[in-house]
Amino acid sequence: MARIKILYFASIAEAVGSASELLNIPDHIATVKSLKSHLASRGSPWASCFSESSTKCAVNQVLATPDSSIKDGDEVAFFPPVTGG
Amino acid sequence: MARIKILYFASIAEAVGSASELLNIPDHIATVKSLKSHLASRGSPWASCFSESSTKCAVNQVLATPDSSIKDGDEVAFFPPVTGG
Amino acid sequence: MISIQQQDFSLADEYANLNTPGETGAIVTFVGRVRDFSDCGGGLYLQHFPGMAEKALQRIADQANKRWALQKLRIIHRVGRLATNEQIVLVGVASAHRAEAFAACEFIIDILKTQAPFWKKEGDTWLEAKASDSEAADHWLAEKTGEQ
Amino acid sequence: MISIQQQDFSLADEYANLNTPGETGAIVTFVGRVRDFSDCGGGLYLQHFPGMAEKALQRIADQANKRWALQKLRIIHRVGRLATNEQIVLVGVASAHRAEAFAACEFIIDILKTQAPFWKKEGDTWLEAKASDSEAADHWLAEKTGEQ
Repeated sequence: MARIKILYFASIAEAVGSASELLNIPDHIATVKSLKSHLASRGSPWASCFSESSTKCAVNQVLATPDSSIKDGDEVAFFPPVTGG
Repeated sequence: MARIKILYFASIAEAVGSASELLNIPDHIATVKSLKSHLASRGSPWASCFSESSTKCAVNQVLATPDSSIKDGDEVAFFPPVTGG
Repeated sequence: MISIQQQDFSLADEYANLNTPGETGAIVTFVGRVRDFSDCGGGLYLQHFPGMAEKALQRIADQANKRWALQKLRIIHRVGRLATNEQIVLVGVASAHRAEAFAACEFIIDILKTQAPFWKKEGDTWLEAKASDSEAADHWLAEKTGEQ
Repeated sequence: MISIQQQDFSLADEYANLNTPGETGAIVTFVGRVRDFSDCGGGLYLQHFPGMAEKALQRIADQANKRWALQKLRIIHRVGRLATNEQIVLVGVASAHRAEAFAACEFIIDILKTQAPFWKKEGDTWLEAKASDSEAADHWLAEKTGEQ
């Protein structure tokens, strides 16, 4: 069982009504892709945010791919495409 | 017989030792090309300045070609390639 | 040098700092400002990902320094609530020659727009990423050998 | 607006004048400065062709305005004796969007360098025109359809 911190930004934070949470995840959730499925399984509004392929993920502040691994103590952030500048 | 004003700039003014002159030119000198030959015929240092193909010419402050015509009252300027900015 | 801050900045001060007397031949600056979106109440709210945003700007600055011969560069990105006409972002680059300064300045803002974790909200609406911004960034990534 | 003058200019003042509150999204400025040529005594002497130089800058400004959607633009070129580190030339462009502002600003200085009748002297030597400047100008003339 891994314990991770999840951060949400911008429209995603607004949709899920939270900026961060601490989450215990079972051992079979070991990649970004499986974490997204896990979050999407919470139902609306999570389902739509985390089935969106445009939703970006960073693990420990480095941009991640669906196959990036997630381990105990990681900080995992989810956010929409950036619009700064 | 046409009377024109000639202006010299930068390295050309320095070479010929003058910034401007008023010149009466015979009727057969009616183009930039023939004026350059006329000035080059004055001998050194004119010969080298006015046989240089890189020497630019403007007639009445508009960039001219060798075939541009020259008439009474014109202001004709000679200068090297520009180096501002 | 990179900064992420709520407070405004002074182009004049940043310009003065970019100059190295006798060495700098060209300084190019870009400033982005808030346009009038009064149909959404006006102004912008800018959110960022603290920590990751600083790293992203530093990485973009490092890439620009590696790709072009630059003397100094400066990136400032503001966050929080910004009213119409306020300054949002500054990119300033100093070089011996203008081609490098122009290329690096435009590169930095183009890459920043697509890679640095900042998000803009107008009124109640989070802005959508623009295809034109992705294309501008792709252009730099495609011409890796395009040093001028 | 274009100016040819002996006296120095203030980037801060020109930047403030380029802004149209609520409409301007991007301001790009370029400043060229005198680098150290101390082997020729230092500094520069800048000569221009009065009358024709103003017309040339105005024509370049008109071309930029025709080619890109600009809000304001400013060109200042100094003449006379300039010491090492002094400002020589300023080009400033304001637009709703950055791509236009960058393109127009670089276009103006590239074309100015090859078409406006100014000449620089370092010590006793009049500078020679650079092939790289001709190439930069040719690039703009070749991509007439390259509005971004």
